[in-house]
Amino acid sequence: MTDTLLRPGSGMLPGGPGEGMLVEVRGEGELRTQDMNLNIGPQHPATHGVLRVVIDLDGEKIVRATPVIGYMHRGFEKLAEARDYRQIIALVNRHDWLSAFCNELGVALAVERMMELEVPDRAEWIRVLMAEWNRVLNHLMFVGSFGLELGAITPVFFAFREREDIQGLMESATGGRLHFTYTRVGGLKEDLPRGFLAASAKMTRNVRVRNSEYRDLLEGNEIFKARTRKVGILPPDVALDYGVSGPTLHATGIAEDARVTEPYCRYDKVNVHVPVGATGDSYDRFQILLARIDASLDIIDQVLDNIPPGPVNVKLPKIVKAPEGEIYVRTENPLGQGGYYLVSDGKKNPWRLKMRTPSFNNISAMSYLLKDQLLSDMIAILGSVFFVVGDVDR
Amino acid sequence: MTESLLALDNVWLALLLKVAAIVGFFLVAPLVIGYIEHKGLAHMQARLGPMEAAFHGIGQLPADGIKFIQKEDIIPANADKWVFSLAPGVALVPAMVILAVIPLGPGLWAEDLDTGVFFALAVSSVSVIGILMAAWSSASKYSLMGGIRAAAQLIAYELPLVLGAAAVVLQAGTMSLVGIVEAQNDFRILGVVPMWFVLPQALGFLLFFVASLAELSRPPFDMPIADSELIFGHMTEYTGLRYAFFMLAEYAGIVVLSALAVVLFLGGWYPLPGVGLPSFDVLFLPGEVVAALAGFAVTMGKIVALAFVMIWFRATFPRLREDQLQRISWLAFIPLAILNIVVVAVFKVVA
Amino acid sequence: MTPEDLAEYFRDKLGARVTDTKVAHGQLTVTVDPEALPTAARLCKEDPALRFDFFDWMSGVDERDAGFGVVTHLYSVEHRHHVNLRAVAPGGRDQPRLPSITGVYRGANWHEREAYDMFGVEFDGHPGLLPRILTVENFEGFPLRKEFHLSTRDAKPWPGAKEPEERTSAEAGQSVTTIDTPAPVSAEDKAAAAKAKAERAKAKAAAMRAKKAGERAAAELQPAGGDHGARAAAEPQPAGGDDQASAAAEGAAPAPASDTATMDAGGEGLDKPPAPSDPDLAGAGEMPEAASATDAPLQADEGEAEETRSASPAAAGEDVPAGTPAPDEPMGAAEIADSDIAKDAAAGAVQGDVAAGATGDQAGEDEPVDDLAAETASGIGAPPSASGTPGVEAEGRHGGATEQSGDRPAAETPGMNADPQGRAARPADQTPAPGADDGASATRDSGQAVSATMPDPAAPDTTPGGDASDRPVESYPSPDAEPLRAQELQADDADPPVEPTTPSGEGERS
Amino acid sequence: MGLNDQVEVPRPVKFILNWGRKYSLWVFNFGLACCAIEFIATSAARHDFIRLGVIPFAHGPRQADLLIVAGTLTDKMAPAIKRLYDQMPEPKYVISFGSCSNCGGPYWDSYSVTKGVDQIIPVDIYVPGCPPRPEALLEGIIKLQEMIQGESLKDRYAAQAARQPIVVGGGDPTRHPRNDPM
Amino acid sequence: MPATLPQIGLLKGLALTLKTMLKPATTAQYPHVKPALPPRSRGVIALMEENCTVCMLCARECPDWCIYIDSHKEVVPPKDEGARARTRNVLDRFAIDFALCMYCGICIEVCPFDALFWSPEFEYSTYSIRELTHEKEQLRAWMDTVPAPPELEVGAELPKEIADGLAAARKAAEQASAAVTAAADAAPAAAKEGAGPTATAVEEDIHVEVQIDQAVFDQLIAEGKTERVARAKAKAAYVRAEKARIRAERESGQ
Repeated sequence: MTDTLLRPGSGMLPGGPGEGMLVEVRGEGELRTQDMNLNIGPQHPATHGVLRVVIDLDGEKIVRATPVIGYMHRGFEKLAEARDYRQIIALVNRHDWLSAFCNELGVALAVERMMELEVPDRAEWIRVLMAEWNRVLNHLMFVGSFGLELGAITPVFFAFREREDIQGLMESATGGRLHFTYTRVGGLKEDLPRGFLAASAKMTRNVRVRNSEYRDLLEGNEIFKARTRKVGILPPDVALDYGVSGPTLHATGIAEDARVTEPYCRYDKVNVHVPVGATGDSYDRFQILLARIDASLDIIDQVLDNIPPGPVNVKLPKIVKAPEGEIYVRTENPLGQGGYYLVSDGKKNPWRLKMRTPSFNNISAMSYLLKDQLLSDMIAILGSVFFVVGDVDR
Repeated sequence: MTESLLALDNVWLALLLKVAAIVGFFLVAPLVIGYIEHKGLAHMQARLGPMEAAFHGIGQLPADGIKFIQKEDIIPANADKWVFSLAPGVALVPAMVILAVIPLGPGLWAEDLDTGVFFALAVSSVSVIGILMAAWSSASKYSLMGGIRAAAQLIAYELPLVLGAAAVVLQAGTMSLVGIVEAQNDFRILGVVPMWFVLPQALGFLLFFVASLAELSRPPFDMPIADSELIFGHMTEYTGLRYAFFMLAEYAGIVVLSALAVVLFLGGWYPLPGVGLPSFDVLFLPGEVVAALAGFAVTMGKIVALAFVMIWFRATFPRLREDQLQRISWLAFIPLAILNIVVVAVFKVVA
Repeated sequence: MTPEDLAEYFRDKLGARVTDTKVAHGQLTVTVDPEALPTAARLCKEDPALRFDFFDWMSGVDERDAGFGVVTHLYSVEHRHHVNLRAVAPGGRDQPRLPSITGVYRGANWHEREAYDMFGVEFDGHPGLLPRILTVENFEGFPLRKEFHLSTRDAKPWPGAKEPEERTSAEAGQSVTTIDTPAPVSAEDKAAAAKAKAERAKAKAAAMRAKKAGERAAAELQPAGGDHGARAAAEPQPAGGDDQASAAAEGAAPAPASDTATMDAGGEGLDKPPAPSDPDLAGAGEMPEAASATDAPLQADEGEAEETRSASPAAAGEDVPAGTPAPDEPMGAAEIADSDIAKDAAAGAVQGDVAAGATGDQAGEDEPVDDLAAETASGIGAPPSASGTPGVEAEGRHGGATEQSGDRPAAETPGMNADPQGRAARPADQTPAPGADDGASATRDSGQAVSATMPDPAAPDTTPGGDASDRPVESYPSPDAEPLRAQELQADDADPPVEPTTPSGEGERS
Repeated sequence: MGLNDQVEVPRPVKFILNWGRKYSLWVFNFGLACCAIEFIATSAARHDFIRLGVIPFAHGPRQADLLIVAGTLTDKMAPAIKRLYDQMPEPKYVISFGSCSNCGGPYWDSYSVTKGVDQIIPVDIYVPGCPPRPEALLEGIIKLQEMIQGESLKDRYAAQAARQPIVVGGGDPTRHPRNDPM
Repeated sequence: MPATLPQIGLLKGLALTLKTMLKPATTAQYPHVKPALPPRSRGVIALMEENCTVCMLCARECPDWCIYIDSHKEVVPPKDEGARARTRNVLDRFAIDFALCMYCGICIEVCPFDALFWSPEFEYSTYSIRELTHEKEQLRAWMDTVPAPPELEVGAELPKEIADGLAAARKAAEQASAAVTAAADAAPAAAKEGAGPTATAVEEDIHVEVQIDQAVFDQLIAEGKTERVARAKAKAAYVRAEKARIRAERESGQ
C-alpha cells in the first residue's frame, strides 16, 4: 500500500470531490477502491466539545482512527503553580465540568493528607453527599447525550429536566449551578441551608421514578439495542493496559472503584454498589450508567440518615502551606478514577500538581476501539465512552 | 364520476385557477405541518416550543421564511455552479406536481388521470435526482457521502411504496385516485361491513407508511441527513433561499405522501366508512361546494393525523444504521409487500 | 504487600539499579536509574507477586538543576497496591532523554507524548512524539518548565500592589500632613533602579529591532488583500497619565522579569503567588485599641495583629510581597510606574524610534506608535511563542490584531469595518474604556495582540461546514511534520472560496 | 450592487424584515467548555429558548445566523472558529457567553488560551458569568433581538459591501481548472 | 427475521412520549416569569462601601486580578480635643471587571469587614465589553438586591459571630446578676464586654504610641530584608515592648 497524492484530474471524478486527496490505493483487481481521509471535529456536532478524530475510511469501514486532542488544553498544571490552594480549588472544578465537586474534593484531600489535618465528621459526610449528587448530575447528562448521538432527541430533554431540579438544590447550598467551589482545605465553605436534607430525600425518590422512564425510552428500545449491541467491545486486559477507568472499565467486568478499594471521606461507612457489565460493549456501558445512578441514589439515602451535628471546617492559618514532600490521592470521579499527584516545597503554592484525569486514558484507548468499525458505529462508540474534553486536555 | 369543480368552460381560466390552488395549497400546508411539528415535538419533550413569534409561535415559520430571503447566497467556489443552483428546484417540483393528481375533496382535484397512482409514484422518485445533484455538486466529502447514502435508501424504499400501492390498485380495480376513493366508499368486507382499504390491507398500509418515512429521510430513517458524523448530508453547503427550498421540499413531501396514504388507504374525503358527505345548501353556498369544503376538512384532518404520527416517531426513536436500514427494506418489507399483494389477489378473486 | 516489603522486593529483584526507595503517606516511590526503566516496568507487569497491570499515569517533575524526573504510577487491581516508579532523565535541563516504556504498557504512549510536550523529555523508541499532543503544533518552549514564564502576569500590573496614594493637602481638600516616609533614602534608590531598568529595556529594544528588520526582509510582503489591518483605533482618553503610567509599567515591568539572572536569584520571584496577604500592606493596624488604623497603613505592626480576629496578616515572616511582579523591588511595579522618573524613561525609550514596519496605523493617531513595546516584549521574557502568550502590547494601542512581525500575516480580523450604526457593538474600538484602570485594559490589550494572529496549524480541515475536499491533505499525523512554511500558512485554501452575492441572489457579483 | 446599501428601506418593509430576522435566529451550537452545558440547559425543557425563536437544529454554519461561543477558546481552536465564522452567511450575529469567551476569564494568564473571542470574530453581545445562568443567556438573546429590531438595513448592506469578499486562499484561479472566476 | 421486529420496547417509548405530551410542560417562560433564586446564588458581587477600609485583601486574593481599587489617605480631625488626629483610607474607585471575574467568591470570603456580598442579580449582559467593568456606584446599587443569608441546617454549628454574640450575651447576663450581689464596679466591665465586637476581650486597655524601634530596624536591614518590611517589624517589636512595660507597671502598681 502506498500513499499516493492524486494529481488534479486523476481523482475519482475529474474536478469533482475527492480529487487531490492523499489516498492509499489498495486492491490489485480492476475494482481499485481508495481510502478517504476524513476529519470529524474539532467542533464535534455531538455535545462532547472539541475532540477531533482523523479517520482513514475504506468505504464505510474505518481503517485507522487517530484522536487529536489539545483543542481544550488550558494549561491548568502551570496555572496551579502560580496559585495558592484556595484559588486552585476554585480553578480545578472547571476541568471536568460535569463533576466539579469531585475535582475540588481531590485537591482538598491531597492537601489535608499532606498536612495530616483532621477534618470534622460532619464535613466528611456532607462531602460524600455532594459528591454523590454530582455523580447523578454527571450520569444524567451522559444518558441524554448518548441518546442524542444515536438520534433520539427526547432523552436529553428529560435528563435536563432532572438536572435542573438537582442543580437548583445544589445552588441553594453552594450558590453555583455547575462550579460549586464549596470545598475548602479543612472542610467546607459553610454549612447546608435549612431544609436541604429534606429536599434531598424528596429528590432521590423523584429521580428514581424518572430513571425508569429512561429504561422505557432508550434501554428497552429495539433500535437502540440494534445500534449498540456488540459495538465497540473492549477486552479487560487492554482496558487495564491503557489505564481506562470508570464505567468503561466496569463494563469489561472489572469492579475497580476507589470508593471500595481505598475509601476516602466516609465511603467506608456506606455500602457502595459497583455495577459491572459482561461483554464491555456500548450497550453494557449504557446499562451501567443507569445502574450507577440508582447506586448513587442509594448512597445518598444512607448518608441522609446519619449526618452528625458539629462544625463544618477547621480554623486554619491565613495562608495554607502544604509541608515538603509528595503525595498521590485517588478519588472515584463520575467518569473514572481521578487523582492528584502533589509535590510541595513548603510554600503556599505547589511545586508540581499533576491532575490524573480519567478521560485522558479513556480516549487514548479510542484508536484501539475504533479500528475496523463502521463509520456510524464510531458515533455510537464515541458516545458510549463517557468523556469530557476539558478532562482530556486539562 | 363527479366532475372537477374547477372544470370550467374556458380552458385557460380553469388552468390558471388549478395552478393557483395547487401552489397556494403547496405553500400553506407545509407551514401548518411545520408549526405542528414544532409544537408537537416541544410538548412531547415537556417544553413549550415557539411562543414569542406571534401568539403561541404562529409566526415562527413565516419568520424563518422572511429571514431566509435575506440570507447571503453562498455558492462554494469548487462547486459546479449550475448543478448546485438547480438541485433544490429538482427536489421541490415533484412534490408540487403530485398534488395535481391527488383529490382533496369531492370535486376538489386538478386532474383526474386514469393512471393517477402510476403518475404520482413515478414523479415522487424524481426527487432522488435532486438529492444526488445537491450532494455531488457541493464539492464536500460530507455531502457526497450523505448523498450516496440517501440515494441507496430512497431506491431501497421505492419498492415497498409501489408494491403497497399496487395492492390497493388491485383491490380498487382502477388506477385513478378518485376512482380508488369511490371504490373504498362502496367496499364491503364479506359483502356486509363497510370498510376502507386500511383494515383488510393493514400490512400494506403499514409498509406504505413506513416506506414513505424512509422516502423522506425522516427518523428513524434519517441516517443520510441529520447524522452526527454527516453534519447535514447533502444539504450541508446550502444557505439562504436554496436551503429554504430543501426544507419546504421535506415538509411538502410529508403533506404529499400523507395525502397519498389517506387517499389510498383511509378513504379520502369520506368521514366514516360507508358514511357520505352532507350535500345540502348552506346559506348561499350550493350543495357541491359545501360537500367539497367538508371533504377538504376531513382529508386535511387525516393528513394532519398521519403527519402527527411521523412527528411522534421523530420524538421517540433513535436512528437506524444504514446497513440495518437496507436489510429491513430488502429482506423484510419487499417480501411482506409481495405477500400482501398475493393475499389481496386471492380475496379479490374469491370474494 | 505493605509499601515497606514492596520496597524490599524491588531492592532484591533489581539490586543496584534501584537508587533509592522512599515511603511517604503510605505510598512507595522507587527511584531507578534511567536505563533500567523498561526492565523495571516489565518486572512490575509480569512478576506474579507484583502484577501491576493498571497503568495509572506518567508525568514529568521539574527537579531544579538535576534536570527533569519522570514519575510513573502503577497499580495492581489484584493485590490493590501502588508504586511510583521514578527516574531522573540524564542530559540535564537541555537534552533530557529516557527510554520509552510503550513496549510494556500501551497506555504510556500518550503520557510520554504529554511529558515531551510539557517538559521536553525525549523518549527513545516512542512511535511518534510529534505532533505535540496538547499545545499548538508550532508552540515554542515547554510550558511546565520552571523557566517558562506566564507573561500575562508580568504584562498586567498587579492590582493588589496598589497603595493608597499620599495626596497633598490641596488635592485632598482636607488638612493633610504629608506623611514623609521615615526612610527618605528609598526614593533615590527606587529612581536609580527604575533608570537602570529603562536602560536595559532600551538596549534590548535595539537588539530586537535589528533582528526583526532582518526577519521582515526575509518574509514576503503581507498579502495586499484584506482590509486595512488595524481596527479603528479610537484612543482611550489617557486618564490622568494612567496610560503612560501603565505603558511605563509594562515597559518597566517586563525588563526585570526578563533577564533570567534575577529569575533564579529571586527564587521567591519565580512563583508569583498573587495572593500573599503581605504584612505591611494591610491597613488593619492594631485592631483592639484604635477604632481606625492608628497610622498610615504602611506602618501596620503585625505584632498586635496576631490575635486580632480579622484578617490582618499572620505571617510576620513573609518577606518580600511575592505577589508584586518585580521580585526584588520593594515597591510593586505599579508604584515604579507612578514615579515620574520611570515614566519619561520608558516613554523616551519608546518614543525614540517608531518601528518602521508598524503597519495599519492611521496617521492621525496622537499617541506615539509604540510598536516597539510589542517587539521588545515579544523579544524578551516569554519565548516568542506563536501561542496565546500575549506579547506585551503597550496600552492604548489599537486593540485589534495588527501585523505581527515574523508571524503569519494576520488573517484580517473581521469587524475592522466600523459598522457605524446598526451593529455599533462590533468591537470597532476595542481599546479600554477611558479611565478604565490600566490593569483591566492591559490584560485585554496585551492579551489580545498576539493571540489574534493564529498560526494556522497543519491545515486541519475542520468540519463541519464542508471543507473543499480537493485541498492537498497532508498525511496526518506524520511523525516528521516539519514546522509550517510561511506561504503554506497563507495559502490556507482549505475553505472553499466564498462568493457572496447580494442576499436575494439577483445577479452574480461582477 | 443595487441600491440597498445607499437608500434606507421604507419603514414598514424594514420592520417586517427585521421582525423576520429577529424571531428566526438559527443558532449554531459552538459549545466548547462548561458554558456549553449551560447553553444546552437553555435549550432544554426548563428554559427552552425555542420560545424566543432561537432554533438549535442548525447543523452546520451554513444554515446558522447566530453563533453562541460558549466556553474557553484556546489558540489551537481559534483558526477553526475563524473559518466557521467565515462560512456563516452574512446577516450573522455572535454572542460571547461566559467569562472565558469574554476575555479569557479564569484562564487570563494561561499560555494557550485566546484572551477573548472578540479578538478573532466581532461579538455583538457579551454575557458575563462563569458559567452564566441560562436565564442570563435568554436575557442576552432578548437584548440581541432588541438590537436586531432597531437595525438599519442600509448600514448592514453598506458594511457588507465595504468588506471585500472573504476569498480564502487568495482565489488563485489555477487551483481549479473549471472554476473560472467571474 | 434479520432485523428486529417492532416489539414492546418501541411501543413503550411511544406511550411515554405521548404521556409527556399530555402532561403540562415544565417550562418557566423567563422574560415574563422571573426565576426564584436561592439566597446564596452567585449572580453578581455587591459592595457595601461604608464597610470598606481599603485593606486591599480582596484585590490581592482574587485569582483573576479583576478588582481595581484606588484610594487615598485622609486625616480625620480628632473628636475631642485631647486625642490624636487619625488618618483614614478613603475609597476613590472600586471596580470589578465582570468579564474577567470567575465568580469564585474568594474576595467575599476573605473580606475582613464584610463589605462584599453575593447578590443573585444576573441580568447585566452588555453590548460592549467595556461596560462589564462596573464601578462602585453600580456595585452599591446592587446592595439592595442582596438577600438575607439562609438559616443553617439543623445540627449545623452556628457561625462564629452569632455564637460569640450569644456567648457574650450570656456572660453579660451572668455578670449583671453577679453585679446585683457584688459591688457596682462589675457593671462597667460587663458593658464594655457587650460593646466589644467579637474580638477576644482584652482586659487592660493600653494605648501605645507607635514608633520605630531603630535597633531592630537596622538589624533587619542588615539581614537584607526590604526596608518596608523591616519598618513594620521594628514597629511591632516596639509596640510589644511598650505593652509589656505598661503591663509590668500595672501589675507592680496594683
